Amino acid sequence: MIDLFSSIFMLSGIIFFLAGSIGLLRLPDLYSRLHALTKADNLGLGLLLVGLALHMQQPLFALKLLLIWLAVLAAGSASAHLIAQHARRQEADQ
Amino acid sequence: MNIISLYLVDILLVISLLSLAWASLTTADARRSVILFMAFGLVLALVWARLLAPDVALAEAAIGAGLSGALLLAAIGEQPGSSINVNTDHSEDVQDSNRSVVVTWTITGLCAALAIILAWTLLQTFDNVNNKATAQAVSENLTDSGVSNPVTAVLLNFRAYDTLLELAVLLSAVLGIFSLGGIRSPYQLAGPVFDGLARWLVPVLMLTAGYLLWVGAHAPGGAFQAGATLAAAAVVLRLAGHHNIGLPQGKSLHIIMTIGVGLFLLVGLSMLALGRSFLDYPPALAGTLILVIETAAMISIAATLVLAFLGGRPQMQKHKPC
Amino acid sequence: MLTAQWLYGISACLILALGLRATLLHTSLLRRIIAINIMGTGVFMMLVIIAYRGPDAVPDPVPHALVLTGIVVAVSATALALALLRRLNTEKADD
Amino acid sequence: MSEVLFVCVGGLMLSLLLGLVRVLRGPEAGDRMLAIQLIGTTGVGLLMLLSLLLNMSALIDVALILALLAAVAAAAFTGQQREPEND
Repeated sequence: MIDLFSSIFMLSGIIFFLAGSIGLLRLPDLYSRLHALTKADNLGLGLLLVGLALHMQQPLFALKLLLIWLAVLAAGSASAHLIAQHARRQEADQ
Repeated sequence: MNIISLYLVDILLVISLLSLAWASLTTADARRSVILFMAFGLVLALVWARLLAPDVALAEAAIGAGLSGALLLAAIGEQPGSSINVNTDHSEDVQDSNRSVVVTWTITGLCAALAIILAWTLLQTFDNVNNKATAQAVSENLTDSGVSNPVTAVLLNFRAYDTLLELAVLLSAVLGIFSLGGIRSPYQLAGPVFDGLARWLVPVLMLTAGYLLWVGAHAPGGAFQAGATLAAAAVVLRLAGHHNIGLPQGKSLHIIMTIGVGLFLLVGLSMLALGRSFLDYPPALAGTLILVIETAAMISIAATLVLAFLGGRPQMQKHKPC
Repeated sequence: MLTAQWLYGISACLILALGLRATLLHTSLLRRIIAINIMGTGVFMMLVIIAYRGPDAVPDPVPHALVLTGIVVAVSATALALALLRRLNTEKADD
Repeated sequence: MSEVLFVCVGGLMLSLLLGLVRVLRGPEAGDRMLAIQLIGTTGVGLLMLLSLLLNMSALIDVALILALLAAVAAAAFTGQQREPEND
């Protein structure tokens, strides 16, 4: 039962990951790519980690996974904002 | 099933690594080369993890994917003519601009020959069965080393000379940097988003450094990884436009620069005074001594990396930090 | 011989050779510093793959310790080289 | 169960490869940096899976460092130096 749930979580996480990557590759400009990427891969990682956490024997490891996800989430959104800001500044300079 | 998925990982990692190395080395633009080098470092950390070298992977993730990139980007920001538009500065970077085709191809040929000879020698090494002696020696003596992580045991006990001299190398690098010029100009004060990022990232990096230092005794981690992570915290503060990034001034700065080598040497010499040989710790005390030395080493390594990012000796503060 | 050994071993040699070629061919000093870093990576990779014994075996810790030392020395050498480069640029600008 | 892990590893490697194409193609520095963020996140996921497959819990720590330092890299990329004051 746990195996089934964890598999569903992990596989749907991978689908989000791939959606984000394909968006990064196919969308026409930086801002729309950013849009696709930040949502998809953070959610994808979250789902993947939930799936993996169901397998962890020690609760400490599961806690660590949660911590890492929070770090990726906060860092990812801030980085994306900074990169967009940087791109805007470059455009303004030209 | 595991083996097949590992083959897939291996092949794709190698393709990524080689194409990033090639792109970073051959692109015309210097800034682009640095960004590709950062991606290279990131993939490299995955390669070390795949090759069962988590200690190395930790160091690569901290240094290769983060700090080296920050150092190189800071250097790019200062290149002459780069302040207006970084992308127009192609003329200096085109690699073959004033070299003849003959020279280029001779060098390429020689490098290819070197690669073939090296690969041939390396593949011979793998077939040699007698190269397990060092691994055996480590695992036999591990219980006397004071730690249970074999890499830490090698670094701080069995081959402590190496680490002592490495800390000396770091110190001389800082002294060299001090003698070459002043500190880089500071960064613009961060906007609200960057400020918010720094507010949580800096304490988390510092906590992680402490964790890595502690865990290094029995699991991957240790002074190098912890020092690099601690340095990253200070680098973030600097990038966010702060003047006060936690480095002390004057005498105290000299102390934290030298404490790694100094304490290491002191411990080594006191072993000599106790009638043992240099850096030969008594097994009962080894764990404590290693932790003390590692803490000092972490502080010195972090100070070295931060000073390298600053690019020189920090000036005395004229006004109080706000 | 394990598949991983020749795969990573040959890549290590290739990375080293590519780095060396770029070190010799580039005229920009900054690019040479990056190239030397990539070259060093090839050496590290050789050491790590020599330590590797297969997916289920414990690798040799001694080369790992050497690589760890090497990474830290490489970054400090890079920092020193960048400081030299910076001084060189200011000297040029003053002329 | 190992089949699912295998599929996940394959999916993440594919995602990494797509990010790699964007890093190599650019065209702007921002695009490359964005792709580096993707490679970082994918790397975090991959390290988790490898820690299960290779039975090495230490790779979780590597993933943590990778996640934190990706933010440092983005900060270093966007940080702007002030003009020198007395030059």
